[in-house]
Amino acid sequence: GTGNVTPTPTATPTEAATTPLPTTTATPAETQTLLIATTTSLYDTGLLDALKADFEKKYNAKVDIISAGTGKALGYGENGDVDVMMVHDRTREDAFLAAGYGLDRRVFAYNFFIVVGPANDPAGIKNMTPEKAFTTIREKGLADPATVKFVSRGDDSGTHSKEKAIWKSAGFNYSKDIQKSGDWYIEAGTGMGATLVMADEKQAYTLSDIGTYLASKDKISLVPLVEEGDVLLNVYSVMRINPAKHPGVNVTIAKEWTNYLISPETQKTIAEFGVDKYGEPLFYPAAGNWEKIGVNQSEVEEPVA
Amino acid sequence: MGFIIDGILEAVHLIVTLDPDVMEITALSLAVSLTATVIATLIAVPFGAAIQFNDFPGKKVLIQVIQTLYSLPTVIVGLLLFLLLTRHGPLGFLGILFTPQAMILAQMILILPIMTGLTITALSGVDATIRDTILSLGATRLQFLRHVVREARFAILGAVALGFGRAISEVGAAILIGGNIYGRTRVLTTAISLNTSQWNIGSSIALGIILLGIALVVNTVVTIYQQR
Amino acid sequence: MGFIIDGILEAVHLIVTLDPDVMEITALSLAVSLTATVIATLIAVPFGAAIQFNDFPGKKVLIQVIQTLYSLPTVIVGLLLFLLLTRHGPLGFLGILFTPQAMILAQMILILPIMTGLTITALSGVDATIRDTILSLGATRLQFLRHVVREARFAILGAVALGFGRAISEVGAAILIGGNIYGRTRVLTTAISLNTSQWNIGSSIALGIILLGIALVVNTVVTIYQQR
Amino acid sequence: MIELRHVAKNFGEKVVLTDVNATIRDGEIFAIIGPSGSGKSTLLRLINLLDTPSGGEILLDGAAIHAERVSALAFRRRMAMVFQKPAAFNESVYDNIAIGLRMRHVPEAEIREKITAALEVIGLSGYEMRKAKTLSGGEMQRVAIARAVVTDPVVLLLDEPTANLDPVATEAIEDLVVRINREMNQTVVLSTHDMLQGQRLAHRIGVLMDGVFAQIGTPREVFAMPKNRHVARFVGIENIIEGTVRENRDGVAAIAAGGVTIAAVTPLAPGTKVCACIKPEDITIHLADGTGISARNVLSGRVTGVKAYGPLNHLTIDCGIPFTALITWKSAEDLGIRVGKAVKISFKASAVHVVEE
Amino acid sequence: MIELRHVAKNFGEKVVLTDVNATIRDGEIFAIIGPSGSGKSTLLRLINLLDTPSGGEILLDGAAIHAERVSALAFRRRMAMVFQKPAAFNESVYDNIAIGLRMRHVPEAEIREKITAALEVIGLSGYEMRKAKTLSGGEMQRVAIARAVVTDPVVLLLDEPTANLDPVATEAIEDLVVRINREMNQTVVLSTHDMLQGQRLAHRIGVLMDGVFAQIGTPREVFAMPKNRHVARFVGIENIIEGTVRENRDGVAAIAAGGVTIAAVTPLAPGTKVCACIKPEDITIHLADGTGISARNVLSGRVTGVKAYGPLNHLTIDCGIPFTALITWKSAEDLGIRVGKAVKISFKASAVHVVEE
Ligand SMILES: Nc1ncnc2c1ncn2[C@@H]1O[C@H](COP(=O)(O)OP(=O)(O)OP(=O)(O)O)[C@@H](O)[C@H]1O
Ligand SMILES: Nc1ncnc2c1ncn2[C@@H]1O[C@H](COP(=O)(O)OP(=O)(O)OP(=O)(O)O)[C@@H](O)[C@H]1O
Ligand SMILES: [Mg+2]
Ligand SMILES: [Mg+2]
Repeated sequence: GTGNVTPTPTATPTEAATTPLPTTTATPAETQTLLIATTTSLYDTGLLDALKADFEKKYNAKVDIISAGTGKALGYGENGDVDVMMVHDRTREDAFLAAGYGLDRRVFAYNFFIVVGPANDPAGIKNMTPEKAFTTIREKGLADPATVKFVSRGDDSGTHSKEKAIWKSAGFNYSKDIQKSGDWYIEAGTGMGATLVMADEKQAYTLSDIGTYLASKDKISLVPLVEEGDVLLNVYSVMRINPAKHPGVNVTIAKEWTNYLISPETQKTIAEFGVDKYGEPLFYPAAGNWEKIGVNQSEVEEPVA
Repeated sequence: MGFIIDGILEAVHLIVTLDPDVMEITALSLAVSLTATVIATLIAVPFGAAIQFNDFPGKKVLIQVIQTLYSLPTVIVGLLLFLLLTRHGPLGFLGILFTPQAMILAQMILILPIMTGLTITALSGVDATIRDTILSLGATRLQFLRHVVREARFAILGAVALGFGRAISEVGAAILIGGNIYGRTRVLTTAISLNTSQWNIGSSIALGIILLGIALVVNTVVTIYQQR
Repeated sequence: MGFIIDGILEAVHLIVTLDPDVMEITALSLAVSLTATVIATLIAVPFGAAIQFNDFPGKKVLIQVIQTLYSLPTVIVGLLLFLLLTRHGPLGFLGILFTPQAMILAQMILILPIMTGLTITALSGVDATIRDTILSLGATRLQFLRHVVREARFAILGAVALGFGRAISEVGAAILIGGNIYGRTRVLTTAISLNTSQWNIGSSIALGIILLGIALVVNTVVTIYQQR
Repeated sequence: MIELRHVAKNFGEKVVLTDVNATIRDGEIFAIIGPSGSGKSTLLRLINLLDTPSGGEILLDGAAIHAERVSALAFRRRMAMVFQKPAAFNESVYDNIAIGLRMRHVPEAEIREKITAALEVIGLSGYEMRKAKTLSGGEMQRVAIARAVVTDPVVLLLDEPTANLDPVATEAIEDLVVRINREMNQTVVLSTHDMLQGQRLAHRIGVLMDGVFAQIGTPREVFAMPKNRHVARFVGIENIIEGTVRENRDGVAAIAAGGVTIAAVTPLAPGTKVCACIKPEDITIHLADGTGISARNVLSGRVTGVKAYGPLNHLTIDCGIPFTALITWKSAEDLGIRVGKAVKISFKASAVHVVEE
Repeated sequence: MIELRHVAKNFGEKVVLTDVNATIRDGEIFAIIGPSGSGKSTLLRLINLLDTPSGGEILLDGAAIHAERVSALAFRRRMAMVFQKPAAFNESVYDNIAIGLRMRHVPEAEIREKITAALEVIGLSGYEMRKAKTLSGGEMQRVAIARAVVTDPVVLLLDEPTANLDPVATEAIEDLVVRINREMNQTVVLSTHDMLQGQRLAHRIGVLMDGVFAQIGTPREVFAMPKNRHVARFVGIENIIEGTVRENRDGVAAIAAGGVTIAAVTPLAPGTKVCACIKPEDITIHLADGTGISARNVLSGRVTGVKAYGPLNHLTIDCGIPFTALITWKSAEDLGIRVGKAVKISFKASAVHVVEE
């Protein structure tokens, strides 16, 4: 933990009341606070906590992180209650930028979603393409919902968006062919961890981000069945809140955070993160991989001015 | 504040159009929480009376513990129950995880301490002379209970109202044990929670208004019954 | 069941090693919820007394509404307060979103109806002749309040215990308004919620045990105070 | 001075007081008597501002206490009331008695002094630390009296203050009331159903019946000269004989009543329908062959009943119309009274109190 | 039959009953009198199984009611109790009275009948639908009596049943008690602080003092022949004179007491320290110049006080030692009694009740 700045309500009521969200007008000597809203799956990997300590030391800053579902995180951003957003849902990010709420999106990492399921793989999808696997699960699930099931996040999160994208790419109309199509398709409406647990309980398939899966691997019996496929790409980006919309958001340090993330040293840290714990990295650095991710180079490597 | 107005408008809209999804989750909320409250009442009132009207060593400690359980977080209740009901858990054979039955169980467990504690408080407010009078008139144990509860009915119904309120408004256990499965275990609070995580504030508020609406109806019915 | 034992062991470990993170969030939980409870008590008791001891049109309806608010979901409280406190909200200028102050506010709002309603119930249990006696002895308004509350102290302290329990165990508003920021607004319930979402069941249970532990301490202190 | 002016009170449909009028003077002990449910407690509660009259007004030293924009507190602090069913606070006896004083911010040393003295008077010294809720009925009643008295009120309102007390304790309380009334000139308004207590304590008695004071007067007036047959019946005059004035010579009337004629001192004219009230203790019993009785009224009869009545014997005698008489046990023994015995009864014309029907 | 055998009761430190012994016979009206706080209510509560004795046992028809493994309910259903502070259920008067019957599953039609009859007797017809909480003190007391009586108990326990009632209502309740006792042969145990009520109603009276029955006997025995000076004082014998037997001739003793000598019928031997008790009503007053008084004891004195005492006058006379006497108002008037008047008092040797100190 950081432990150096830990305001308790009794100890620093006035400070918190008068300078709740430090602004750019603060003198450089003063410790600034950066407020980040992040999607849960990213936060839960622990990557941000690992980066935060280093950043705080280097920039004489304090980083506060709020983790929430993608929708809620974007909501906080829209209202200008945070300085920086870190999410993984490009469609909605685009809308967010287009609406002028966000600026300076930078992609800093990526990894892949995986399809997990029971070890005995009742639908037999192992090593299929994601689209094929989904189609098979649907077919077998419709035929025998007792043995083949799919649990969906069902919460409009980034992961859920990705799931919908896969259905679409497999040629289905999500709301018509999938939702409410039978007992095989279970819309959980909860977080990733809970969804994995539910899938495990029901011996069902589900789509998961790699980080959450690895974190809960030893507590559940599900195994990864589909790990390859472009459509499974999971891109994490960072953007700062537009001060024109919300005067008062912390601009300087938000930029510094963005640049810190895409800096070569940090990219290296990202590449190595999780290896010691899981034996494999949780993220791939975005640097140098802009083509693979399918974005402009500037969005990956150009520091924010 | 626009959201609040949006929420009210949406609530009105959902109600007048009898939106089937909303009807369903409202009905489930009501069914689950009412059942949990009724069962909890049937346990808590005799249990509370047994504690209040008997002297035994450890009585004070027991009351203390019951009051402490007021602070039991719903997530913890959900977790513990999950560990019991999971496939590999001691009660896994029941196969009721992620069903309304399990949610009833969770809510019931959650509100039992509150209802028992408030029953004790309510009954302790009944005058000793009333208690003596009931006994003296030749009451059996059950008749004693009935009459003393009747005398404390205002406070006991307050406890029931509170238990119901806590049950229908809790979300932690409902989501863990029920799973917030669309069309099956989604209740008002889990739906609100979902909507909020999706930042559909208007819908959240609309569902909140509906939740308060049914709470109002339940309370009114109980109050009318009480005044009969 | 292994998780429960794990949880107990972890709780013991966290406590005996005085784990600084745990100490910090425990202290914050306690500070926030105690403050919220104290403020809510200071408001609810006089307010409840004002309702109970005055006759005015709409009194019954008001009590009904208060009882209905028992069912107010914490997420809704969180949302509404968020809409007030967000940067461009009516109270955005306070800049207290994502601070403990805002969490205190949220918890206080959440428990106000419960505490007011239970105060009314508690005071309605005070015999009319006791009330008359207090008045007759020449009590000012404040003295009347003090003495009648004193007579109902058992039930009122029950209400306080319940308010505190509700405050310290709620998570919906705490997470929306506080943001569960590590080192700043993370309290026991939001930490439990986080741990649970990460399926760290042992840690969740450990934190739950710690939460119940401080609730027990608070209740015991209150009870000892009451019996003086 | 407490003035009751056309005080009325009803609870919904139930009319309790219709038109109560009285002036209770400073330093007076005023007793309210009346049947159970006649409104004694209600009236005391109205004076103590615990309830609001439905009509009329109550003045304390000229100020209407129920007037709007008047602080009840100032008036209440000049009074103290002991309730018919005294309520015990869930505290010690000491704290129970101290409450009124603490409300007035009396220094604790003075409170202690006063309470010690008060407990002495009510015979409960050493009870300071007892939980008041566990007191016996009479003990609690005495504590309630102490609680009221220690505040030194100008007006002391006592609702059946000795209802639960034995004669010895009653005497102690009565002595206390008389003493504070004499020494501190406190006005005392008390309700009682104990006629003897009214007689012993009160300067004046008001008989509350059917929503009004049927009579207000000194104990002598009320008990010897009741205003009507209801009052007469209530104050224990058992011989109430209906009749008609036949003739009236110089203020001594002959009243015909059910076969007998009764001589009575009254100015009422012949033809008036009246009730003749004769107190049982005013009737003398003679053996049937007794002669030379000086009383105007002498009737022959036969004893139909003998009952113990404390120090007295209570006889019923049938003289054509039934009479009751009280005589001492000794006289009864001397005269050999028993059921069936033929006796003569006599009473003076002046012992007959005549009221118009 | 209720047998009290060595019944003891203490509340923590506070010892209330130490060794209460009595046998209350079937069909008897047994009155418990005693000072406030002596344990009358406690004893009744013990009989009604509302509390457990600290020692001794209570037998109902031979069965120890507090024995372990005995159902309290069966015993309780044979009794009914009226509490000193009757509690009203938050219901109508009708429902309040019906509770005991409903517990016994009496058909509603019969309940209605019984309640109508009971309300008639207690003078509260038409009160069926009133909320019991709003009744006056006396009304509630009567409702409580009705509530107990309608269950037709074998044993009726009444704790100060008429404490809040005026004489007229008291008479109605007393009549009711006497009637159910006579007609249904119910055993009645009542506590009262009204000595006259004890005298009027009870077949036997127990005087509860200092944790034991100081005396049990017929009203006559208790009031005329108290066992000791405490009982004597409590039952209202005001002349209690300490002295020593000087001589005793054929059962008539001469007792020397503070300067005067009193002749009394007693077998006690000379030298015995005694108390001589003389009831005030047994003392005859004569004008100082009266002659030919037949009584053994004639003392000269001076009137020092005159008080009204219901139908009587209460005199205090200083004869060297103080005496009190009760005479009728008429006699007082005839004799011209007033403070300061010189009088002679007389009483028979047989009127002196002598108890050993
Ligand atoms: N629970 C209790 N704890 C302590 N003392 C008690 C308790 N109950 C009764 N007492 C005491 O026991 C004594 C006897 O009480 P009880 O009520 O039997 O008296 P009582 O003869 O009925 O008096 P009263 O004529 O005043 O009604 C009293 O001094 C009373 O204070
Ligand atoms: N709140 C109320 N609602 C309805 N009736 C009431 C209320 N309070 C009192 N009464 C009635 O008013 C009448 C007078 O009551 P109150 O208590 O003044 O009588 P009381 O003269 O003191 O009688 P008691 O001698 O029995 O104490 C009673 O008939 C009673 O039932
Ligand atoms: Mg009264
Ligand atoms: Mg008693």
